[in-house]
Amino acid sequence: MVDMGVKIGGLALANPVMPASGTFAEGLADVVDFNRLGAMVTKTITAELRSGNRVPRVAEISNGLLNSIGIPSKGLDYFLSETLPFYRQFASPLVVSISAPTADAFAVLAGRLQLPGIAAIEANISCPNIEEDGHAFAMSAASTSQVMRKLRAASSLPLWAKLTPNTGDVVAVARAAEDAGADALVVANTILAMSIDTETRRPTLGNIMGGLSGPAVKPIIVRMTYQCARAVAIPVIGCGGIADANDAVEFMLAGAAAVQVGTATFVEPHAMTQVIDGLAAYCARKGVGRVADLTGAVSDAGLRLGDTEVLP
Amino acid sequence: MVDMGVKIGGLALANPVMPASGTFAEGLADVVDFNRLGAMVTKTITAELRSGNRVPRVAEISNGLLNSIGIPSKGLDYFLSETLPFYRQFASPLVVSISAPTADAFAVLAGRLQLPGIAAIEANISCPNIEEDGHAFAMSAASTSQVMRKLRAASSLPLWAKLTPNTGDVVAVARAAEDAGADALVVANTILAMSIDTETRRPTLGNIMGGLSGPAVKPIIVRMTYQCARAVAIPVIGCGGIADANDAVEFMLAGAAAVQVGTATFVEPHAMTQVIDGLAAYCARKGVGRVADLTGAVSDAGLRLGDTEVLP
Amino acid sequence: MTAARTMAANTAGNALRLPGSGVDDVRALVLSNERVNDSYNLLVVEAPGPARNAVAGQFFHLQCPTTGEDAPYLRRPMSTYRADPQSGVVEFLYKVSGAGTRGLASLVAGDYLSMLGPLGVGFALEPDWRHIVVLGRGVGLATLAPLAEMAAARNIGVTAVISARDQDQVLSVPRFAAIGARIEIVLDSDGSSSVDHVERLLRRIHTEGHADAFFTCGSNRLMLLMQRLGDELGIAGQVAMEQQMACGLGMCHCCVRDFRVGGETVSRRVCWDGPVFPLAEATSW
Amino acid sequence: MTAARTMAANTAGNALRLPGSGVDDVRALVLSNERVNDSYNLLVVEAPGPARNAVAGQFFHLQCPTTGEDAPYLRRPMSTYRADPQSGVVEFLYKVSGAGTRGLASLVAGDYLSMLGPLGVGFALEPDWRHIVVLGRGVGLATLAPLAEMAAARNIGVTAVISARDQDQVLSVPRFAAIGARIEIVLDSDGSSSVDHVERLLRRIHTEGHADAFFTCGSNRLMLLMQRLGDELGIAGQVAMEQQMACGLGMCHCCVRDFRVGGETVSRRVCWDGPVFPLAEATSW
Ligand SMILES: Cc1cc2nc3c(=O)[nH]c(=O)nc-3n(C[C@H](O)[C@H](O)[C@H](O)COP(=O)(O)OP(=O)(O)OC[C@H]3O[C@@H](n4cnc5c(N)ncnc54)[C@H](O)[C@@H]3O)c2cc1C
Ligand SMILES: Cc1cc2nc3c(=O)[nH]c(=O)nc-3n(C[C@H](O)[C@H](O)[C@H](O)COP(=O)(O)OP(=O)(O)OC[C@H]3O[C@@H](n4cnc5c(N)ncnc54)[C@H](O)[C@@H]3O)c2cc1C
Ligand SMILES: Cc1cc2nc3c(=O)[nH]c(=O)nc-3n(C[C@H](O)[C@H](O)[C@H](O)COP(=O)(O)O)c2cc1C
Ligand SMILES: Cc1cc2nc3c(=O)[nH]c(=O)nc-3n(C[C@H](O)[C@H](O)[C@H](O)COP(=O)(O)O)c2cc1C
Ligand code: FES
Ligand code: FES
Repeated sequence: MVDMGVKIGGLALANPVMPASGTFAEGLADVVDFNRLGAMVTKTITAELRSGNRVPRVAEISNGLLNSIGIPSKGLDYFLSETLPFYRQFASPLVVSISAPTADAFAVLAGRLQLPGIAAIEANISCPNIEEDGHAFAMSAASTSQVMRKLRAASSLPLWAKLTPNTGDVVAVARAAEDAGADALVVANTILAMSIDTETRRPTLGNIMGGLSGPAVKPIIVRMTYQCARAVAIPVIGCGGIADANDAVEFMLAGAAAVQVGTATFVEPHAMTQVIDGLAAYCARKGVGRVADLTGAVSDAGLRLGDTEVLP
Repeated sequence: MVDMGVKIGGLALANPVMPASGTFAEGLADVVDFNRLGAMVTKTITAELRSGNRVPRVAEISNGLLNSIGIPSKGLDYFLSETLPFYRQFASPLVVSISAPTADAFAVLAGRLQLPGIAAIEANISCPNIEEDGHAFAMSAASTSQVMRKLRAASSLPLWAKLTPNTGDVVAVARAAEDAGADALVVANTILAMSIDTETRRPTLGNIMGGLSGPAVKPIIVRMTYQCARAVAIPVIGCGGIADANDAVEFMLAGAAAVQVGTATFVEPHAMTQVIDGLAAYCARKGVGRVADLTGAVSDAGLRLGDTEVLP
Repeated sequence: MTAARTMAANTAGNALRLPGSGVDDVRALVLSNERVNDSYNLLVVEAPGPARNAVAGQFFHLQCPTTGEDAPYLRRPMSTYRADPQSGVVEFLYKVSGAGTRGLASLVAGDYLSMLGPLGVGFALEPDWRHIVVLGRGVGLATLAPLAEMAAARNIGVTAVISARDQDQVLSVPRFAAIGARIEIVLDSDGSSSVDHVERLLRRIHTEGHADAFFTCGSNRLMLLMQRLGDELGIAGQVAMEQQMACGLGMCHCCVRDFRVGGETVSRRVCWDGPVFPLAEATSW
Repeated sequence: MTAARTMAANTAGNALRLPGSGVDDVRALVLSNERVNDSYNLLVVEAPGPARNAVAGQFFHLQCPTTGEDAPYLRRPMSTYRADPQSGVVEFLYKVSGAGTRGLASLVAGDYLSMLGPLGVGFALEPDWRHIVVLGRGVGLATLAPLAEMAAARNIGVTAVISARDQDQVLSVPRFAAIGARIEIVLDSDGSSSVDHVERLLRRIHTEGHADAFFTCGSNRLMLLMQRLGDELGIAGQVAMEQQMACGLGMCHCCVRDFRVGGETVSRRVCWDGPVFPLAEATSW
């Protein structure tokens, strides 16, 4: 039997697989047993009501998805009265993803979520900071540090920082989040991208630009996971293009302590449980007793020349 | 007849299609007629001899390629005595891609290339700047400005700046290059990425990390092309994942005045000439008289809801 | 397992819904997949679980095969054209229009199709309705045909107004005929599908006392007409809507449309809050 | 068109090479594609242009089909196992080992295969050689079989030392037999493929005066042996090498290997400077 448990800071998870924010909601419970998940992660919520972006909000590209959903939100009160009770039915720890337009508003929102049934806060600091000209907090180490410090002061729950891959220096941002008291990093949100329909000459998204996710981004986010995991001591949760157990193993070898599955669930609703089963099977086949032993176990030597020699 | 000519600053090209640096060399002349190309772009050369990175130097990923070739170079003298005479056989303008470890060395190299048969210099400022801790020049507006100013002073040839997509603020870098006197921008080089073989646990590249290219990067680079083209007045040359004429149209609509085809040539050696023929066919079909009219012709309105209505 | 969701049953909040509403994720055996006319195909699969649970108006999220030319990444939503609990057969009537539907068209008998569903909120019939009017065009009829059968099973009379470009494009007539529906065909080719003409037709049906409720799908123009008449004449109505979908399960919020509810504009997810909505609340698309 | 490139012809610098060296980019018709034993397949295609131009040791860059499981993105290099100018037929002998070769294995007669080539530098035979020794293992023999035929056509005698795991894995014997080569089979199963034993065999062939030149492909161990013996006995040699390739045309510099030239280590591209190299300059891989 493979020990599938992992620890994310103080939080023990039955297995390292959870949904990515915004690709998971109540409706999936009709298809997947939420009690099998390592954790449950909500769509990002905001304190205020928000309506999200113009349609079309998604566009399919080869091997991936562009989205400009935005963060439509029914607000905190709806979340507390409707969403939270729904998730309390399940044993898996609930991680609430939050966003706010300023560091102070972030802190206020986190403070109101110190409630039974909430196991951790994921701060989606990839969203625009209105005090920084709309640049996302996680674009710079300074604004990351500022918002994470305020969050840390406002909440004693485990605090995860979800980084953006659009920054030029993800390692500096990762270190800033760690220094400011984050218990874990989620690497990463979507990559800003765009596509144009050449027949109509229109952008395929109503919002013109949107976030790229799915298999297309995997090698980029594996690289960031590797870089961040070597730069910080806190756990890194890998997120970007994971569709099967092999992808999850790749992220864990690169340094991830756990993984989030996003877009893949849209294509294959059972993707998360398939990843869990496949991880256990990989460990069993490879003689790995604890799935946690995969974390960072990449051999840095690189493949050698001889590995591709054809010998019968 | 569609007018296929485009102007890149002072340089007139017979058509907007050329190779991306590092994916083109003498050997392709055995298969493709170089006189059909809008321009020829050399592999990046350096003044000194360089050996490049450890093998494996490439890894195939879904819908793309990872490479860590590095810049193996036989040095400037070899280039001048062997490579340049070869390209002088052809009528298409030759663009020489150059790199150097410091801004001054860049300028010295550019100065030595003011020669007959060289139509423009492409400064590969996506390479590490040893005076900035190995960060690429094009990671920041400041070091871009510094190197481009020195290059501008050293050469009166048209000067193209090839940007890196790994920066967090490609628009600021684009503006800095323009302000420093660049005649055009090439957007962009490869995206830093990584993959791991889960059977051997080794990175698939000898160099561990490498640059991602091919279809997987297209939506990200289309977005940067769009952003840069709106931010600067000089022409933008789009480069990233272009495999067919439709991809080229997408880049041009986003704002590119010309395009470079890289990895696609490895898969389909005639990719460039197919893109040229396909661009002409697209223009003819759409009643576009001059291919240059495609540049920036995206309708910013976004697709409307009604566009997806099912009506027989 | 709770019962399938219909518009009426969906008024309860999420917190009270128990997980497990009869949504299956199955690999269904393709029994046949044939052209119906030059635009439409009929796909017949064996899927006993879904065939038992699906209600008219609900849809399935289909994983469309990759072909030589196309690699559709997301699933594609398709209405339940038929779901027969006895035979375990589910049918889809679809128009080949892009990468996904081209992929569907490549399926042959003996292949397997991953299908998730039934999903969304189906049509609801009030106990006191005796006659309903269904008005549809194109693939909209794929959504309305099983509704007519559901009505017939409850002894509710059906008048089907079928709009099409020309006689060749008319779909599903035998399905409506089989349950004894009164059928009115209106065509672009002879001008009878014009809003004016259809309006006169609907008013006549109403005058005859055969319009306790209005149902429509597949045309914005006809939906607006029915909405206006329904409002004027006090006739309840339901509309099945389409919107591009990614997850199909209410998770991603890409499939939203605007609705008018008590003077306010609210955004609803077609996959989860619909695809069937109160006609009065729909807005032009 | 200039003549096909061989090792001897390739000494001229690039500046002097004219474009157009007989490299074709064709869609070849697959005539057959069958298993040879449990590891190897033989692919036969009709490609008159390439069949005319290819020289032993040169290779083709094949676009391997996408299958349900695999989507090989890059082309894969394969040696010319046969190139017959008369029939216009080109053959490849390949081992199914990963995504690309699995894709190749999916081809059936009537399919088309995009192939680029012939590429690279082939084997060269000096006019004064009377007897050559070819030593190969596995798919290395795919590269050496046409060399033996080229030698026979020039009245050069061939001794073929064929190494394999066991008798079932022995490849290409009929090809060597057909040109009257002397054939020595050495096996892992009976220990005869050991370096010691093969060394004794090569020394005997040399003593008999049948080793004017050494040729090898497919085994690092045997290449090192031949290199050492060639050096000791003053026998010229050539080795065909493999390395992962992207472009196949000398553009990308991914296929480099190290060579020892006059005491210095130099890096060469297997696709462009090779795949055939002077045996004395090769280094262990
Ligand atoms: C609830 C529901 C039920 C439907 N039932 C049927 C049916 O029974 N028969 C039928 O032929 N069609 C039906 N449709 C429409 C069908 O989903 C689209 O025709 C199909 O998705 C087109 O995909 P494509 O890849 O072939 O076309 P493309 O145009 O290449 O698709 C591009 C993208 O746009 C989306 N898209 C395009 N048209 C529509 C549309 N009308 N509605 C939603 N998304 C769209 C696709 O899903 C895809 O994401 C239904 C749609 C919905 C929402
Ligand atoms: C000049 C040359 C001639 C060759 N001739 C033959 C031949 O006649 N018969 C034959 O069976 N094989 C031959 N090979 C090896 C053949 O190219 C590989 O077996 C094939 O590329 C494996 O691809 P794959 O996707 O099936 O395997 P994978 O292992 O999935 O390939 C992964 C990657 O590694 C590369 N790779 C793996 N093994 C090799 C290898 N030995 N050499 C080069 N690249 C490799 C692939 O091209 C691909 O890029 C030759 C190689 C070269 C360089
Ligand atoms: C439709 C959609 C909506 C998303 N919404 C959110 C969100 O609300 N908050 C957030 O932090 N990330 C959001 N994301 C990003 C994902 O959580 C995840 O970081 C990203 O999709 C990469 O993972 P994937 O490739 O597995 O999808 C969203 C992604 C998608 C596709
Ligand atoms: C094998 C390889 C080598 C490359 N070498 C260089 C180089 O020397 N200089 C450079 O500026 N870009 C180099 N690039 C980047 C390409 O020029 C191009 O920017 C990138 O590949 C994106 O385009 P593509 O997706 O069309 O390949 C190289 C790319 C590849 C794949
Ligand atoms: S399709 Fe995802 S919410 Fe409707
Ligand atoms: S494969 Fe590109 S240089 Fe050899």
